[in-house]
Amino acid sequence: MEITLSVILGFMIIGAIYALNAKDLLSALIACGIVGYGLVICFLLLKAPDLAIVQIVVETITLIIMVSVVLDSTRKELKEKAGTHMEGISKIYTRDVINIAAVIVFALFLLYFFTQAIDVLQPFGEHTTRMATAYIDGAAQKTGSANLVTGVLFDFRGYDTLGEATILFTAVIGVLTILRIKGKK
Amino acid sequence: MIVYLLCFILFLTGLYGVLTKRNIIKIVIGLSIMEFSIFLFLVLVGYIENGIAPIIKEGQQSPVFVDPLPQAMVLTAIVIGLATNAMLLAMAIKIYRKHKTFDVRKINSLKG
Amino acid sequence: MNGMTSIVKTVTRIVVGVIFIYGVYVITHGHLTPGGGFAGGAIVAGAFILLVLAFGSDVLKLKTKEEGSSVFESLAILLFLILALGGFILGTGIFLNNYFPKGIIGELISAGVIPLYNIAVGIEVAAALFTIFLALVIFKEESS
Amino acid sequence: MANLVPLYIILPLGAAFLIPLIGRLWGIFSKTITSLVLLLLTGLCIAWLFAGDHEAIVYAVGGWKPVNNIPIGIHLVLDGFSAFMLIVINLITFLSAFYAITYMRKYTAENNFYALVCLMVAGMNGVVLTGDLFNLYVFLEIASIASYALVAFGVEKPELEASFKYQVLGGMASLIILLGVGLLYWTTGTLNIADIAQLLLSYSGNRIIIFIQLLFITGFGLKAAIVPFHAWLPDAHSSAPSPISSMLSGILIKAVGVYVLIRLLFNMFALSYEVALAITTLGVLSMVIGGILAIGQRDYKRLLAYSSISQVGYIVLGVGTGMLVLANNGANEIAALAILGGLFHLINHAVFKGLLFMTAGAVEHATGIRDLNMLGGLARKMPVTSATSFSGSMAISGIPPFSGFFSKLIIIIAAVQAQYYFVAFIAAVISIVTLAYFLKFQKRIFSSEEKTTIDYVREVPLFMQVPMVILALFCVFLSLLIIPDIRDIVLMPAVDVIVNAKNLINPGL
Repeated sequence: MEITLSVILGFMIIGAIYALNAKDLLSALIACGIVGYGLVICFLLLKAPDLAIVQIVVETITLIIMVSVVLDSTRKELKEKAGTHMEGISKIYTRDVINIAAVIVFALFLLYFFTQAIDVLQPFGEHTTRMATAYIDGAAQKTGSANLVTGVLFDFRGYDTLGEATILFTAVIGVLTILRIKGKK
Repeated sequence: MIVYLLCFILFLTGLYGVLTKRNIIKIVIGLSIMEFSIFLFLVLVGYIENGIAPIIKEGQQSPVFVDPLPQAMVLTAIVIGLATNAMLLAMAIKIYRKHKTFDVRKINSLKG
Repeated sequence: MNGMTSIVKTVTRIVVGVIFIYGVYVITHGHLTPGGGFAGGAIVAGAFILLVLAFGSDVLKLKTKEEGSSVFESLAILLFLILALGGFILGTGIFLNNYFPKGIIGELISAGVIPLYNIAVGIEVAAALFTIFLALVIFKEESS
Repeated sequence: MANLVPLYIILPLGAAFLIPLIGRLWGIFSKTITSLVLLLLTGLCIAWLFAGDHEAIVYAVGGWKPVNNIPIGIHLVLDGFSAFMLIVINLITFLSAFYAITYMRKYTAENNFYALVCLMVAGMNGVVLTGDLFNLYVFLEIASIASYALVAFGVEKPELEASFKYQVLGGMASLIILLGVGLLYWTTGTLNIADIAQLLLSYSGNRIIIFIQLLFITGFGLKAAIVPFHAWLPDAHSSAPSPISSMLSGILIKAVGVYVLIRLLFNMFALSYEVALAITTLGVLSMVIGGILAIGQRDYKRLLAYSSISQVGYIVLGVGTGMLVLANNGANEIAALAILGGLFHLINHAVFKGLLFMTAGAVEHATGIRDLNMLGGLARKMPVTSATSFSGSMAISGIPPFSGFFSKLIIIIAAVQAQYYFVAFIAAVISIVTLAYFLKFQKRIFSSEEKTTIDYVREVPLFMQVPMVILALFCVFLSLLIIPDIRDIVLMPAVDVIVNAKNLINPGL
């Protein structure tokens, strides 16, 4: 189990690195989408079918929206953009190198600290529930929902879900606000 | 523990993208990758070896379910991520129409 | 916005109904099977987005659609809030209480308010995603 | 009151959901309902504080009782500290919304503006009231997303760019916070703050706790714009419409940044010397760097934004000093004094920075100019704006009898009592620096010779004057908070909650 997951995660990391370094924005987006679909497989392996469904649909819609944003400029333009982007780097070469090096050192430091920190925690697959014990034992009788995730989502933690729906509402109003042609009368 | 480490490396990859890339779309991709890694991390935390998906079916004899709470949290977080992505993309297309570029360095109209 | 070729249109005509019904199924069976309001709502939104992508539409029609779907969205989330407030009025005086009888586990009409929440959230998510998509398309059409 | 706690979320949310529906049919609806809701909520909270009974209220959403002493549902907690924050949030937002009625007339899509304001208030109220970590993240995101949209409300180049920067850094902060929440869930298996606090008392894995604290300090530090995480603030706060600037600077960075940091570090984690030292250092850094950067600004609102960083540094410094004293097992009284100073400065800063951004908005509304070098001699033409701005400037630079003097004095006295003389000295010096740049600013705009380019200027309409005058009066009358009787009602319950963190009630027990 752990090995399968590690292999998929390895591919996801490679996809992520490719997505961040691709010269063409469209292929970057598609690589990012592949990372997202890799996540779907992980969810299925980890016995989270609800998440897999949501993630696959949401990833598809995000990809459609992202591509429609990027296609704003034609593909040829994009390649040129990517080209100038690279030239831009060679102009202030040292500054960017210092920036990247600093970030990598910082990341390695964080990684080291993380490895040290998680030593004391339960290893993978040996999770003990505390708050969730009540969500599993007899939860079906309490909420009446056969799908425990839905039970948690809408009953025990319905308040979170209200907040979540509100966030989507906020985002819609925000998008409608930002995409006005004129801000002032 | 190796999965947690790989998951954290994915997180750091995204962080690296956000901090070093100068293209708006790349920054959005970096944020998405950070999101993905955290979703995966939460679900990994809730996984129990030989557990089954938390859905009650008839005829199960005292099953071991994986923890449903992180799954509910991730479901919430996915929708939140979608909302932030939508806002970022709306901003990106608006900026593109104003400046005709996705390059952050070329649209610097504010002073430090 | 222009539509696509006739092959795409024909396939879309066949597929859209199936996707839509599948989305509704996922929403209404959220308390029994994997899925629920969020997944189902996103699937329904996907069906609508597919329609707009395949057939295309002029800006005027898109605008009425956008207004309609944003009204739907506000109504649906208001419905959610009213259902959550139902506890104050009908039941125990507690916010977000599951105040309906729970029924038998595994049946379609069970789990108290949860299916109603699922439906409200499903409409909300579908309308929200469709509105965001339409807003982007309209903006691109209008500003070019 | 116990049953009314959820109203702090329900009412603003209900208003926000109704505005897009009714607002398009009936133009005045959005403005009236926003103001009414906020006024009602402010009144409710003041009534609770003055009712005298400061027992914390724990409200179980959904009615879920703890099982085996483990809380399973989400709990809302209203204690002295959250009540204090609720008053500040709802009062300042009410005045800003009132001010916006005239100011926002020149913008399109006003309904969206009021809906977003309601959502932002709902988010902040939710953050302040919640007793659950993941729920805190959800409401934090509501407030943040609404503020991203509000910063970009003018949809011009600078607004969009500032908002994008804000959104990328804010999104990163949210994800870092979520990672911290996930790690805490992995460590303890629960999300309830009181329950986690209980578990951490007997927890041995020291490194993981430090790592989580590091993540939280980074995340909420980014939200609170503490130096070195302040890069987004000057852009975002100066580009937003003025009523929003006054809300962002006055309350948002405190509600989603400083408040949560204080609550988590004092009430959830066991205090440790290293963390306390880090917090104090960050406070001093913000105070100094924000103050120094503010001197050189030419843009009216950017100057105010940088001074926000500096003043938030004072708040963090006060609280950090208290934390240091407590972590060293020092006297509780000194810690309480330092924290009292921090909280006093928090409410003062909310009032005078809200006021100063409103006057900035008034000047911009009347002249259309924000460059300090191009403004001048407005005192005769805009007497009310000039007088209120004077009151705010004096309060922020700590001149007696204005309120800012007392809060800074308390912070400095506490630092001296705790024998951090160097810190006290820096705080005093930065106070003088603040006075210097606010005097310059006041002189440039209002009392220097008139510029010919701005002949046509008239005083702003009455609806904009009223909130400014109210806040200017607050700048003076908040000094009354040091009188023991009033202090015991408003500030001491909050200080009690922070200092006596061990008394935090556990809904599981």
